[in-house]
Amino acid sequence: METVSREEFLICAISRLLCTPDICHVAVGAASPIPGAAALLAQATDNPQLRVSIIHGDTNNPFTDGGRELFDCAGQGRIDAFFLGGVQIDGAANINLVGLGKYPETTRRFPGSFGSAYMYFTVPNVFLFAHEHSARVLVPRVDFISAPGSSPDDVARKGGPKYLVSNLAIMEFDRAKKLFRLLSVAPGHSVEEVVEKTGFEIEIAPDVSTTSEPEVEQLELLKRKVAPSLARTYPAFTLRVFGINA
Amino acid sequence: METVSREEFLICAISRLLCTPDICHVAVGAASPIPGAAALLAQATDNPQLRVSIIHGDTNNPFTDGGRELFDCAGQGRIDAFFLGGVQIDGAANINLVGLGKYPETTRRFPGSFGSAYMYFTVPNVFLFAHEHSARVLVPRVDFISAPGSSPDDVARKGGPKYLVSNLAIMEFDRAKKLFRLLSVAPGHSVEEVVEKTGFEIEIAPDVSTTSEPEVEQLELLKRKVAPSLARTYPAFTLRVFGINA
Amino acid sequence: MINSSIDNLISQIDDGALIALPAEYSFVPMDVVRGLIAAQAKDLHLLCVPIGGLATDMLIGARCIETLEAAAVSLGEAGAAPRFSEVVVNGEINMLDATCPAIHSSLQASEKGVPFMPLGGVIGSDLVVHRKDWQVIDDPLGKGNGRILLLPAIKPDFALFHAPLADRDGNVWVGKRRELFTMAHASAHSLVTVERIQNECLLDDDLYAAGTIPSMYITAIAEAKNGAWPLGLAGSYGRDNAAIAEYARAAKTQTGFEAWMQTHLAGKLKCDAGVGA
Amino acid sequence: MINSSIDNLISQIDDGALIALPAEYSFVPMDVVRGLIAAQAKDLHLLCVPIGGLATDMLIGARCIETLEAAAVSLGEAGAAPRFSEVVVNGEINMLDATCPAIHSSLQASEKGVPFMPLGGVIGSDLVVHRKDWQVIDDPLGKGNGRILLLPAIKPDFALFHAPLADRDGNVWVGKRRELFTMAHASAHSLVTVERIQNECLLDDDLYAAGTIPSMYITAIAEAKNGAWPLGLAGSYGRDNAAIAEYARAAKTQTGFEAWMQTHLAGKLKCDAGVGA
Repeated sequence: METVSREEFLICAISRLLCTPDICHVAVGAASPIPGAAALLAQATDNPQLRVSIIHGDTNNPFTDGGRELFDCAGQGRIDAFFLGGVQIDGAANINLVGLGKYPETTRRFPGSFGSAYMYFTVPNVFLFAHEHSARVLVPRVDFISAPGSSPDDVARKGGPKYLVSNLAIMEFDRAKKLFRLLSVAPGHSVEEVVEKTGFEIEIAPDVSTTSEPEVEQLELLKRKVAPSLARTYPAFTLRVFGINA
Repeated sequence: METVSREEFLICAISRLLCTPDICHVAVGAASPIPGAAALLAQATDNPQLRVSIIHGDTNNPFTDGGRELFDCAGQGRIDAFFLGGVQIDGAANINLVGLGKYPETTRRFPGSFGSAYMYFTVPNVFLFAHEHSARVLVPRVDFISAPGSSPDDVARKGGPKYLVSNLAIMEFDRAKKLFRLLSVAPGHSVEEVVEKTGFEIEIAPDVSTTSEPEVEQLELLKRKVAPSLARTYPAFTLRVFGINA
Repeated sequence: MINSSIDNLISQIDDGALIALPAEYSFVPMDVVRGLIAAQAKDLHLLCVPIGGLATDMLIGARCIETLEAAAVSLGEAGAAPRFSEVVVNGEINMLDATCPAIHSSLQASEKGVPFMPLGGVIGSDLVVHRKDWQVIDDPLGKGNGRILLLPAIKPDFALFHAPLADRDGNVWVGKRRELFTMAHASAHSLVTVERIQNECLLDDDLYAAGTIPSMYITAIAEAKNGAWPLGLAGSYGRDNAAIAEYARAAKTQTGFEAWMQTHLAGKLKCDAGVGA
Repeated sequence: MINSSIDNLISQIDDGALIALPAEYSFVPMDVVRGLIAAQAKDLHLLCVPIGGLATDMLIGARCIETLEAAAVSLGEAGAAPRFSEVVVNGEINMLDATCPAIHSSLQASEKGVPFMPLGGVIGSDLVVHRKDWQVIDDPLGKGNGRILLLPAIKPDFALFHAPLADRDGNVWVGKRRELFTMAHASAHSLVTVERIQNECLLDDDLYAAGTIPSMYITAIAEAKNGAWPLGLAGSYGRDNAAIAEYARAAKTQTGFEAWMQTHLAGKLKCDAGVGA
């Protein structure tokens, strides 16, 4: 078996999480190549009915009512899964996409909250994606709440955090207890390492396991079928990870 | 000179009222052939910059954002003149498009308020059009207020009644005094007749005059240029009044 | 479901459903309306978007309607809507009088997933007195904008419309008839008839895409040639003014209406009427 | 005014104006942005609809911006927006952080002529703490919907965008880029550059009409071949990723930015860059 890249590993892991009857429509942002590939892979694997909408993408982009349609569509309850990142994520599943340090000055500024402050409330299964599993990203308390992980009863909320996925671990958010539970750890890593590199308290699932490696068929499908359709929307990513030009 | 029909007389009279620098954009409903013809005639006469939008018409219909665009457009302040009818109109310029008798039962039901309850508030120059000048239409108090002629200070209102036009008379609404003032009377009729056939108190302008007859050039323009372009939107009217088939 | 049948569309609409129909300047699904009448649909809540015409008058005459919300009902140049005028005076349906932009805004509220939308004007109209579901509030921003009307979201169970064209992926082209986008976005389901279904994906062509409602909003599509008759379908065929005038005359009485409907529901009489595509 | 010049467009934009620019997935008028920089525009209030990119970063680097409202600013695959990141940290501009649907809704409020629009979600985000112009109110309908956010209408002085096509009547085709309709409707003026102006009226063709902003919303149009470069114009030409990457590198420092801009504002260098139509 060839070496599996970090990106391929993540794509395959996320793809498995998307294969559930609850999820009929996954929307993915234009800046999210790994989730985009995972959603298309889930569709290609065994779920042809799964609808994958890549926002502002040159392919798999069904929107015809302008920039607001994604948000309207989520507000209507037509989107089941969405991905959000975070320069910081805390144990209450609050996310920060704005900056480090005290706002508004900040010591380091990131792009901004995008649609997170809305999508997090409206999409039932939000996947949080940590670009780095460290105590610097997974912090006790975010410096700025772009979008809160939970809401009081007097705020309408149909959506919220479902999983937190990183290169090291897959955690599930328990909305009742308001904490993350470790479900599985990447091959070659330990529960202890995950606990140490997570800057907030987590629960360990009794049946915590090792995250499955990509299957040969999955990888084959990813390279042959998914990557080419991804290339027009995420050209730099597709070139770097799969060596495919748009 | 040929006989001038009632419709031609009204079209020409309204057309003159539309030729004023305040009015750059006239919108006309699909069920308003006389105002529609008047607006197109004003444009053809000496005002090529006058924008005429015939809502839902097959011609002169610039709208591309669906049924709400007319109302949005008015809300944006982009429409300077609009026409409203009334099965009843009262001296305070309240209009009733819903029915006679006590609502909701009513003794006679008419189509309904359409967009009047909004357009009357947003368009600066609303022309009220009475299909019949009688004390049965021009009443002391309408049975149902589809749209009020004036509003208290705590209700935002940029628009309202400007003129009331009938086959007998042209009256102007005085927004400060909240009453109609008789400006001119159709040829062959008297101020006394107008007063008698108006079911509410009116003021008589000191310089009350006789409404001008259509000019030969106006009629010629109306038949040659306006009528054909009207035919696709108001086929029955154009056939009956001008003998032109769509 | 692409390539469904009109019967299948009708079978999805339970008695008591809240259905939305477009105005006559838009794309009215007359075959579906006839189907509902033939199936003796009952207790429907009909939302006219925003004005009713022939379809509304027929559904009222056929006793399919329990509640009607509309800014107006009229046959346009063919005159008053005869069944509507009589039935409303008799108090036989629950009439919710509205004004055009209020209906558009209520649908936009559902489109955006918010519980209400504000609308300027209207205050002082007797509509507000009678619409217990409408609410006037004081300027919530405190910026001197005064009182304003709030309209509750309306979420139809079914948006029903006809369109010139769909594709095999379930996308529907309606061109500039954008109120159909709003209706489809706001409704739980959209049941659509079309003149024609093509193989090529409408979203692959930039020109068509601009006027295409994507399949995610569409529940089922059935082909219905001349499906808007006797109304017109802009760009495809005109109104059959003679047939509409005939209806307007016949439906002046309930007996006349019933005779007319019986004739016109039987068989494919509409094809005999000589409609050109 | 049809067939205006870019200079004429620029001359209409006074210092301090509130301008709206589309996101990079839409049609960004880069020639106008370069024109504003060359004319040393000052104290602009820039509304990104809803995300800023290259254009925003350039205007910030050129000191044209006093207030910036955006849901985010990023160069996309080319990475962080370098001038934005530095200038915001230094507190040199008045930054109004927002979230995408809030900006869309604020423009829709102006489009509808209402003082505010409600939006779900957002409450609990620190955005609400810092946006003094946003207001959270208790469920005004008393239907158990809970608290909700109200966003004040934003009425830009100028909507600025580029488009593939216009006609001699002043209608502009933007296809499915409907946010440009909303921007044009909401703004006092729309100044537009286009690749091409045709004689045939766009509204006369049903296919084009569906994607056409009518002339009543358009103040002036200037032809600008490759006017979105180095960004792409969907359906016409792609992004010039090499030029954008070069910008991203150069603009890491203010000196590098200024050198890059000087080179790129001088003459018609963009044509030498070999942009294919």
